[in-house]
Amino acid sequence: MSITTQRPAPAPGDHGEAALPAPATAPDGATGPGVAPMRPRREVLYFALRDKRILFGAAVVLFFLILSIVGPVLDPTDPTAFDGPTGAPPSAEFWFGTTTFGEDVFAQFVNGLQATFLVGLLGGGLAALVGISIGFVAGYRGGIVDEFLSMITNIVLVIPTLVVLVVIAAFLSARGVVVEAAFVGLTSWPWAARAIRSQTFSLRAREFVDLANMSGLPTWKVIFREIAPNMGSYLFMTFILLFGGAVLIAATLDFIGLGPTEGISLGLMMNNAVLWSALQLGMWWWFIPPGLGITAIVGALYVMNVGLDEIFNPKLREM
Amino acid sequence: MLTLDHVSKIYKVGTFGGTDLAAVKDVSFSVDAGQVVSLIGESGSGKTTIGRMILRLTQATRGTITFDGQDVAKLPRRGYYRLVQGVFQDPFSSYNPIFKADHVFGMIRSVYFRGMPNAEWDARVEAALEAVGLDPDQVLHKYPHQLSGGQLQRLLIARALLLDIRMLVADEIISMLDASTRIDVLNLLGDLKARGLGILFITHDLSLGYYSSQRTLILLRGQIVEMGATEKVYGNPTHPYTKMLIASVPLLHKKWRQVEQELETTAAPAADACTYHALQPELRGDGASAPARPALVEVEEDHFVGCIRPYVKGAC
Amino acid sequence: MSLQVNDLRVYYRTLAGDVRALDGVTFSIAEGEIMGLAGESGCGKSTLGKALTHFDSRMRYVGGDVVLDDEPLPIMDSDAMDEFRFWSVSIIPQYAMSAMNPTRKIGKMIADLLESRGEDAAAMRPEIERRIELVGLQRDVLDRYPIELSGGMKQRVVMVIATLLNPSLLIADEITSALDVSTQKAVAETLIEFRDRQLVRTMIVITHDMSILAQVADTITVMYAGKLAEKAATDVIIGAPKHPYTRLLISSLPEVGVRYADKRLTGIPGNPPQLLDPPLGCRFQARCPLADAQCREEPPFVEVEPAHFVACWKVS
Amino acid sequence: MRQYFARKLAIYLVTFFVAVTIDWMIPRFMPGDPVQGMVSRMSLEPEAANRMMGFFLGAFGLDKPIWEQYLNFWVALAHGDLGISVWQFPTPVLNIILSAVPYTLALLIPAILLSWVAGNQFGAWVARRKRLDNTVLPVGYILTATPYMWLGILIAWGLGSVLRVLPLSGAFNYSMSPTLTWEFFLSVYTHWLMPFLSLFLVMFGGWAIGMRNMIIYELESDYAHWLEALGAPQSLVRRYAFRNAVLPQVTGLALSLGVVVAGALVTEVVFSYPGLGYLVLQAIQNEDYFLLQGIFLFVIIGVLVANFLIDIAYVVVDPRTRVGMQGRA
Repeated sequence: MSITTQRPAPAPGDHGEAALPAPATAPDGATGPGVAPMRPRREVLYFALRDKRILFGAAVVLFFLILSIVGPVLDPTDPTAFDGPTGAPPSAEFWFGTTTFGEDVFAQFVNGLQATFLVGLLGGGLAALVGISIGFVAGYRGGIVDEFLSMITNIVLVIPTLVVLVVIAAFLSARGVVVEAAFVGLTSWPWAARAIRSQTFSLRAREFVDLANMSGLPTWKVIFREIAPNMGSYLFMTFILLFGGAVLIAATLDFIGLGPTEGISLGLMMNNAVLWSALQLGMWWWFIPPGLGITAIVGALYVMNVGLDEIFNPKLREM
Repeated sequence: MLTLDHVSKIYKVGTFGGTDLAAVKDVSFSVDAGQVVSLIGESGSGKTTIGRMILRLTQATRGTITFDGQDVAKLPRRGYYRLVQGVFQDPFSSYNPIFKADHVFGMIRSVYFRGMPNAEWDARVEAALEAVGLDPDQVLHKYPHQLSGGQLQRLLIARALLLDIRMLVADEIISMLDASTRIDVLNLLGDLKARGLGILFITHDLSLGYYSSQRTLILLRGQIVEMGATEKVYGNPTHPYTKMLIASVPLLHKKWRQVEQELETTAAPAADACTYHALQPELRGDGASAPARPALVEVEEDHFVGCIRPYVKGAC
Repeated sequence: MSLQVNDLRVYYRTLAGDVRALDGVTFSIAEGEIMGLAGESGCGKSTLGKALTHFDSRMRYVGGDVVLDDEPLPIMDSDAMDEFRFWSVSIIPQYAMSAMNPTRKIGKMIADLLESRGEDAAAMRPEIERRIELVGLQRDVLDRYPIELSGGMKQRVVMVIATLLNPSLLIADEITSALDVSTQKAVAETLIEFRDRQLVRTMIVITHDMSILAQVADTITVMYAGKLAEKAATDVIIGAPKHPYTRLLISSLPEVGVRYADKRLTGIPGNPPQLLDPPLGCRFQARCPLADAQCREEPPFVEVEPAHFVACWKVS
Repeated sequence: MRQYFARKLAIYLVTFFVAVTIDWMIPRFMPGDPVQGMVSRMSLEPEAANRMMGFFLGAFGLDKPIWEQYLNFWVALAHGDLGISVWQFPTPVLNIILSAVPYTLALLIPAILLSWVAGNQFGAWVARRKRLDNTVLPVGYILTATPYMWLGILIAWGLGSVLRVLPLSGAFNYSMSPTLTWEFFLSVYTHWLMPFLSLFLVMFGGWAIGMRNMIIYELESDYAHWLEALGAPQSLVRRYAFRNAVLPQVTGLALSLGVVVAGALVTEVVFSYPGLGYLVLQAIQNEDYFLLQGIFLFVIIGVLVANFLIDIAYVVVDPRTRVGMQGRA
């Protein structure tokens, strides 16, 4: 089953089980790739390097990543220092102009990018870790363990987590990017857990898992050495989507003014722009870059994901 | 050697596991060394569940399975798998597609032969491959998709042989293979039997069971309805279900109609008399006293049959 | 002549190049004939079935022509084919278990299909019910969803739907392989009944199971690696095959009555050739005990005896 | 069927219970004494701070044993007592929330329903039409990747600030008072249009893409292939595919509610639209934690109820669930 990129990535697990290609039973049927399509690595690479979407997505993400690293070096201005002209449009000196208070928008932007990547990496990573662990255990063990974990998953899935985050953040007196990422990560895993659970569930029924068990391998080895590698592509795509999701959630939090109390972020930039009437004043250089940065990164990830999806799910690919 | 004693498997299904579904009901039989026992049933008969219970891939709900008199569930896992192994229906799904095919050997080595020197291990692998008629150069270091179904199934049997097993559960191991190669894998079971192994051959194909086994069990909805020496079960099928199965097998040289006619004339006793209840007169009469799950009775030496109408209450 | 296929070539497009799944196939089927099409996996038998009805997206028409009832069948032109589909040519697909829309009641689905083809579904309702009963089902399956039916029931419903408009040619692709023996027999016998009642004029029954063909087919065509090996009346193919492949294949099939202990059957060594780059000449030469230098040239598919066609240099 | 609903209802009740518990726990168990932090951030005179501190302690009931605090919380909740707003002292929180809810619903419900319907239609139409698929679809991906507030900002800037065709903020012209006149309705409508549009567009992209993927999956399914082999026209095949592909979209709708609500909240902030989102911002800026917690509960209840309704709808539209539940399958 494909991971659709619809936000908030609707748990593919929901119809995943029904939609999984059944292993071919008739001798004449092509021996389908089954659950997580396992194709020779060379073939995956072949398609990946010829897929415009993957190349484009990777290029965009890479561009912003490099910019976030190189930017602060090129322009070492303190992003929160009020030492430029006030409300100046982009110029040779201030590439992205300045804010009403004389802050350098470009410096804010590149530093904000850093925070964005950090939140995505940490938040998405944590969510992936939790989601994958819960998905594996629930899917592999089944029974009561599964009932219990699925219940927790469903509860967290239904609760509008952003509202929870808002309340939590409001009560936190000091907030850092890492703490924010942790909270985002801890609340955005459920759909991933569900999706991975159903994948694990169908892989568990495959005979090579029985064979590994009959070789006397301990359970954790069966999960991590036999099942997980088969879901490599799936796990990677899950991480990409969680990364994008974490970036968007963090931006939303920042925008309400509940972002990190220290430093700068893209969401905070938009918050400030709206708060100090950049819209009415026509200071487009203040609010265009941060939103564009987020949209470009997340959009590029989604586009990349579609490309990957079609490579791993030949059904989606047109011949 | 391996004995199942009143083994049942009940699955919990439905919301909160509210409904019981009996996949295997009160099954008892044994497999001895140097014997091929075929377990024949259609889909949903519970034949695969029995195999999985023996292989400890699922637990019996009731009853015990013993190996050399010891309760299988209590034996250490590794020790048990050294003696008892299985091969399954789908050769392609039996291999982890991201690894090379000999990964199945590697797993065995990592658990059982950790300290063995390379040369000794290679010799062992070679011996096992030779026993299944495979050329090491053709099958080692290849990915599963580069090998044929027949080669893959033989590799799995070779994998089991690495362990000095005494018992093999072969679950539909040739049903997905091509006609031109399946017989060779089937013959392999005969060779293993000659080496003294006990083999449980699970299949839905009566002709395969007839070809390779000494004893036959007919399974219907989780229950054994007829069992005994293969030539007796096939030569004198008594339970109507067995007869129906035999009459349904497509044969090359005989049309279905012919087989039907033969069965009606030669099969004894007449289909309208229930052998089971004829031998247990005290149970005859109203439906209430007819046991829900009649035990098997011996109709001739080494040939047992259950009630011929186990599902029609009070029919006898 | 009801169906005439001339030098049909259909390839599969893959990354590595064209797979020659159907590489010059010529045969004909007479009015009222049930032709069995047998062969191992990947021999092109299913490709033939699909080529005559509906190409899948990877298939590529390369050459050859097909004539049905003296009318050319535009198989290379999907739009033009629509005029023939369902009315003249119909198929029971390999995936019959999932061939029906899971969220539509069967009766409604049939009505949708008929109306979309310009038929009066309401007027046909009595006939649909009659045929449902003909295959041994209750009328009320029309008011059920596909998941409410068992595999055998679904198979029969699909058969009824495929033949509703009395097609000249029906292709039945592996319709028994997913079924239990008892259901298999019922479904196979229904095929014959449909022909006898002239609901279908000719049939191609595709299967890997030779013994099913021995029961239902009038003639059997054996395919090997994208080409035809032999075609003859059923009892000739079973009893006196001429092509070495057919002979080896028939002799490797176990059936009730043959036992390992008494008569050890053997398979055919080796594997079929890759169709990406098939060998020149006879495609069976690598596995054939009779092969010699002459076999490096392609043997023609010729009539060696009346209505007995063989493609082998060693058969005169 | 009844068992299915009982199970669903049980899960929602547990979820509600968990949510309320979280809501209760946050101010009490956050590290570093959040009440202290709140008061200190108010930058009051020491004396006022002490009195504020005492007020909060009493209001939260922090001087009572934990279990009693918890119990009291539930009792108050049952009476609809969400506390008194600090920001608009002494208006009850419930009243403030109730006056904002209609605005949020007026944005959310049309945006969700229209985007779902239009997105599904569009996605289905685009699927397997090569040129469209390659040109229109990337727009969909960009839309889904756009943060709600940024699209709001862009629309507000473009239509409100540069072109000046629509008003930039509020729910209606401040110089008007709510009356049943056409002028007033027009004012409400023009103020509503931009926030609605920005919500609608982001969601539309998501549904379109999801539908496109599901349709392709359905068009490659066995039943679609068989229909084609029997010569059924594309219109029938697509009709079936659409129906089946919509089903997962219904589930997706339920799962997306939380995020959509969050999107609505920030969109309201951009347009100063006086719904719950705007209230959240006010609550945060005025350190009104009762209000914040009240909104939290309100949103949770709303999302849970909506989810339950969608669950019911799903059973109605997917026959398989009904059949399965009757145990006939």
